[in-house]
Amino acid sequence: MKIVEAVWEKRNLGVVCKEITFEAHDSLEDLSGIKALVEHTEYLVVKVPTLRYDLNQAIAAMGLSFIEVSIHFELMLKNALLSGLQTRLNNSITYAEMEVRDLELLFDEIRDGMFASDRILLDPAFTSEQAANRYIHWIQDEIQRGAQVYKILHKNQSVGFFTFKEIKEGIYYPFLAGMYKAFAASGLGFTTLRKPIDEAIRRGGQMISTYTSSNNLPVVRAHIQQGFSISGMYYVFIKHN
Amino acid sequence: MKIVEAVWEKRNLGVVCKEITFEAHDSLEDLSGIKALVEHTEYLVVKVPTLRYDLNQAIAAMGLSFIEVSIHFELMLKNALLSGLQTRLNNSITYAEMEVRDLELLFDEIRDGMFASDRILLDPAFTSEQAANRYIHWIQDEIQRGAQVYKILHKNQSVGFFTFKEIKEGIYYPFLAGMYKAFAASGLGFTTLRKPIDEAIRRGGQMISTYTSSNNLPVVRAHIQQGFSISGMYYVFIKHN
Amino acid sequence: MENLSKYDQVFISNLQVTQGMLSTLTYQSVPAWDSVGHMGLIAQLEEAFDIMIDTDDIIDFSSYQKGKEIIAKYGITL
Amino acid sequence: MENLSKYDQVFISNLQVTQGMLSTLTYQSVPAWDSVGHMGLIAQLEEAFDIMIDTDDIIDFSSYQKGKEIIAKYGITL
Repeated sequence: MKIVEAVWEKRNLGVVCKEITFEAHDSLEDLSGIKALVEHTEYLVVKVPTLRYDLNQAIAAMGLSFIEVSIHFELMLKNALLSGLQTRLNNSITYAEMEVRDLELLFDEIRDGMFASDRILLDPAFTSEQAANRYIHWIQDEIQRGAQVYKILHKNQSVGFFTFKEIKEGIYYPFLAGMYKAFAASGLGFTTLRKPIDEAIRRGGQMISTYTSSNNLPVVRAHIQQGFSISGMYYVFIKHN
Repeated sequence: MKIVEAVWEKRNLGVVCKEITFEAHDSLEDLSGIKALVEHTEYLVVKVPTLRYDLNQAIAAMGLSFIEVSIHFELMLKNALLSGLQTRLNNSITYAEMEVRDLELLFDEIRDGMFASDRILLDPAFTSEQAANRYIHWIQDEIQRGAQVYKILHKNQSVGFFTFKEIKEGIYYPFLAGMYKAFAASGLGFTTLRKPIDEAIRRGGQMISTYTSSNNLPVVRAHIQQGFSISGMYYVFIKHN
Repeated sequence: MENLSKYDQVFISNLQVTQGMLSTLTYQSVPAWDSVGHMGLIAQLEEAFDIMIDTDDIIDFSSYQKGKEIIAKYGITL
Repeated sequence: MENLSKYDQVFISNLQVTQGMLSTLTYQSVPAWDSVGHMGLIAQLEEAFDIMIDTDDIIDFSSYQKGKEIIAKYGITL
């Protein structure tokens, strides 16, 4: 069991947030130690590995409610898949690192509700402003720490974006990506996964490691279609005090 | 919302069981109509589509607890994938329809705890005998209704099994499959998915449609590796009264 | 007429919809018509009519009805 | 010695384990070593040592240690 005080969420969401992650070998007895946390933390997030119904049940009994599965995806770059049609389309789409005004456009799109399946946005205890601010702060923090943000371009028009961060030598984590509203129904969504793959290949990397929510079925499907495998799943429960 | 009285579970598990499935367009108000069911059904199973935190939360508040995600998989046979090594192995493995004594072996394996991620087996309110009986009855019922059960063979030895059922013209549903205990760590597990594909191709079919539990990560991974796509996901909650 | 039924069949088999749902079908109106489904749909239309659809047309292909106009541009009479 | 480090490296890169975990590593002891992981592992060992492993040996390949014995049968000195 790992308990993290998510200090960044205090600024992002304005509440004290703690995140508890259980591992497969943790026992039910470990729960007694977190009773006070469960009762007093303003916003508590608990992640439980699959196949642990004993934990699910005990956590639900403590008043937490299930909100999503965090699905972890991995792709060895040499296993990346793309159909003939996608290859043709991908060749007509480019990407470039963002400048300041590109970031402003991105932040406007986020404020407009880009991440509809986000657990903060789904939660009536939070506002859409809080959800948007959290993403914007997250991106700004990661840029400070050396991550890149790219715009995806069709005929010089921004159609979407992706982020890019090296988490271990040759292993990249595109922590956020998405399509802009005007192109959400364009079929180009696959490029938000493919362009990070292209960039990782360009940099001589080996692997992409990322995760997504079960509430975002289109993005889960897109990962699978492009050759990602699921390396793990965690059930996510939340509680407000 | 669809309510099914699962009469077969009365015989299988010895309790009155009802299954409620919500669809994406159902409203939170529909919950008030099931209050009596939730309070009085001996064993209640509720399935909720993803992205409906309002329903998850309301259902948890009624005392149900989350147990698994039911992941629906589909494969157009022409999209089936198999690595070179798997193709070589698959060619050295055969399958044949079961005879009575093969079924007895299968049922012994099931009684020995073959389906470790089953939501009945995970549930302390049920015994492992109930869980095994349920599978055995299920297979017997499906045979009665015209389904086939095959043994998977390596050098004339049974290493596992799969079931096979046509649910629509050219669409097959292998409702159960698994490896026998002595071969659980053999790497041959992929054949429990591939042999049904081979049989569907042999019969001139178009598609395999099936589902599995998020609690069975190895089987989820195996589907994805062989080209299946996820067509939908339901969060499954249960309650005992 | 034969082309229309071919066009319909691509939607029915790719998106698991019924004939009755076609006339009002739009991108994202069924779970199967997402980014992955869109690629499958376009690829099968290209194969069925032996055409190659431009990127701009693939992006604009937002509904069953809109798709008819687009296919017509490639000389296919539905 | 060079063969042993090649052998170890296949496990480390395929199953995302550390060197320290290898000696006691068995099938299903980490989530990555399931049926899918087993295929990736065997395929990469075949490539690394330019051998073709028999079906029976693939089935018996149940641990890091057992695998050493199996690889030795193919004339590879670890």
